[in-house]
Amino acid sequence: MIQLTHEPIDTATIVERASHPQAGAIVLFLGTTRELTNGRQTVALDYEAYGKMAERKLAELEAEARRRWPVIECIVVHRLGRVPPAEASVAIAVSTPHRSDAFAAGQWLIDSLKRDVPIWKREEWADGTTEWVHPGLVNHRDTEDTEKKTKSI
Amino acid sequence: MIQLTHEPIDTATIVERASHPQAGAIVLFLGTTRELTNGRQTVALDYEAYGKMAERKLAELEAEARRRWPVIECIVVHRLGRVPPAEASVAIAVSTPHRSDAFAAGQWLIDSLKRDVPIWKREEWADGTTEWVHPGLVNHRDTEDTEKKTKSI
Amino acid sequence: MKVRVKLFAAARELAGSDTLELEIADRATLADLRLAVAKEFPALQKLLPHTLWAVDAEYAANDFVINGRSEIALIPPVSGG
Amino acid sequence: MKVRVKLFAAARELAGSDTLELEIADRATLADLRLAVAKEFPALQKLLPHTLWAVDAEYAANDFVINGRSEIALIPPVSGG
Repeated sequence: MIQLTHEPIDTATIVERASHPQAGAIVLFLGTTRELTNGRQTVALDYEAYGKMAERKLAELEAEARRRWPVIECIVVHRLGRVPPAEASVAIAVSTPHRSDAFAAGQWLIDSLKRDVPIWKREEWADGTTEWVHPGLVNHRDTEDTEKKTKSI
Repeated sequence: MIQLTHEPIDTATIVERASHPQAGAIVLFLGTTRELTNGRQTVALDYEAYGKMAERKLAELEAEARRRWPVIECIVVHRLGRVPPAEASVAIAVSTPHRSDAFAAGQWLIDSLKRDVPIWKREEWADGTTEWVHPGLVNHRDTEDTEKKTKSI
Repeated sequence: MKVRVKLFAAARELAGSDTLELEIADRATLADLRLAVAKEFPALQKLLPHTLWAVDAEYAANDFVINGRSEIALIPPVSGG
Repeated sequence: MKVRVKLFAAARELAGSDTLELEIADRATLADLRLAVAKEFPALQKLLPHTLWAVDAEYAANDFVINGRSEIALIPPVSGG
């Protein structure tokens, strides 16, 4: 089951859905908003998705995980909009007969989600500025910071 | 935080305790009672511990996990007594700044718990018999089953 | 041929719009479209080399030949999770 | 010297008790204790080679010299989780 939602993620319901009499293991992964990144304070993260494509890619990831591992239940939920510190932006739950498969599938799902699914986060910094996170791209602000650091050495 | 309990494990509270503004990832592992083992039906598992030593070993495992990984919160709860199918006998939650450490620490904790902590389970089979699980020991009943299978081929 | 390109995240903010409209040649590829976007929307020039294309909600290669019916989206480096 | 040995799981069921009481020589080791248990409690003979010892709630080696004050437990292969 895959879902994009603007509501806070209800982990208890997700664990409930992952439970199954044939399962010996459930692994739940939560990605949560971290308050500090390289010493800068985050007020919130703001998530945007290409909804139709994100849902399709998430469904493909679930299908592929089921091909690779003996997955019983698989739940992937990504929250959109503003996510304050300590709250979850993503939840992945996998149940399998034996635990090593649940860990492997859970880790593969979050790694693949972060690489392939068209969802983006924007940092909302404590100084009031915002900044889209696009890995591999050096933004103007980061360049300035680097220059300042270099000069001060 | 480590705990032995005779009550059902409250996973929502455990996830709540693992949440932290410095955490970017939480991994929750649940070991749940599986209804079928090699085709035989389990009515429940019954867990017994050498309580004082189990608590000490669990505390050692938490301390060792904190030495090996940048663990923010670590919760290990093992249920004792009768655990019906689909319910959790053990819950391990780890929060870390980044996700790979949470997966590694969670997997290490459950692997180590299963190897080192003096807790035992007894199978309560659907046919009314019970059987302590002692890995590496071949019990009389298993031997009979193997002989039957061998003869029937 | 007229095409629309859906934009997200920094691309949307840099362009000041969630959709671009461009005229391109019939049988143009996504590679051709990238050049056209860079020319007509200079604000996207720095971002463009780092983007992928999606056609009908699936990643598509640069040599994909555009038709008028498909939904085209510019995908900047993703950061979900 | 009198020693008590705590039992768990199949060991407890096989012995029909959660504690054994034995007389052993002063300065006997856990290896000596294992032999004494095997001799006095035949029901445990098949299980004993697969067990570990704990002294004061910590795993202990076979050459550990028993004193009268320690809590000794026989630990069959564990199966928690």
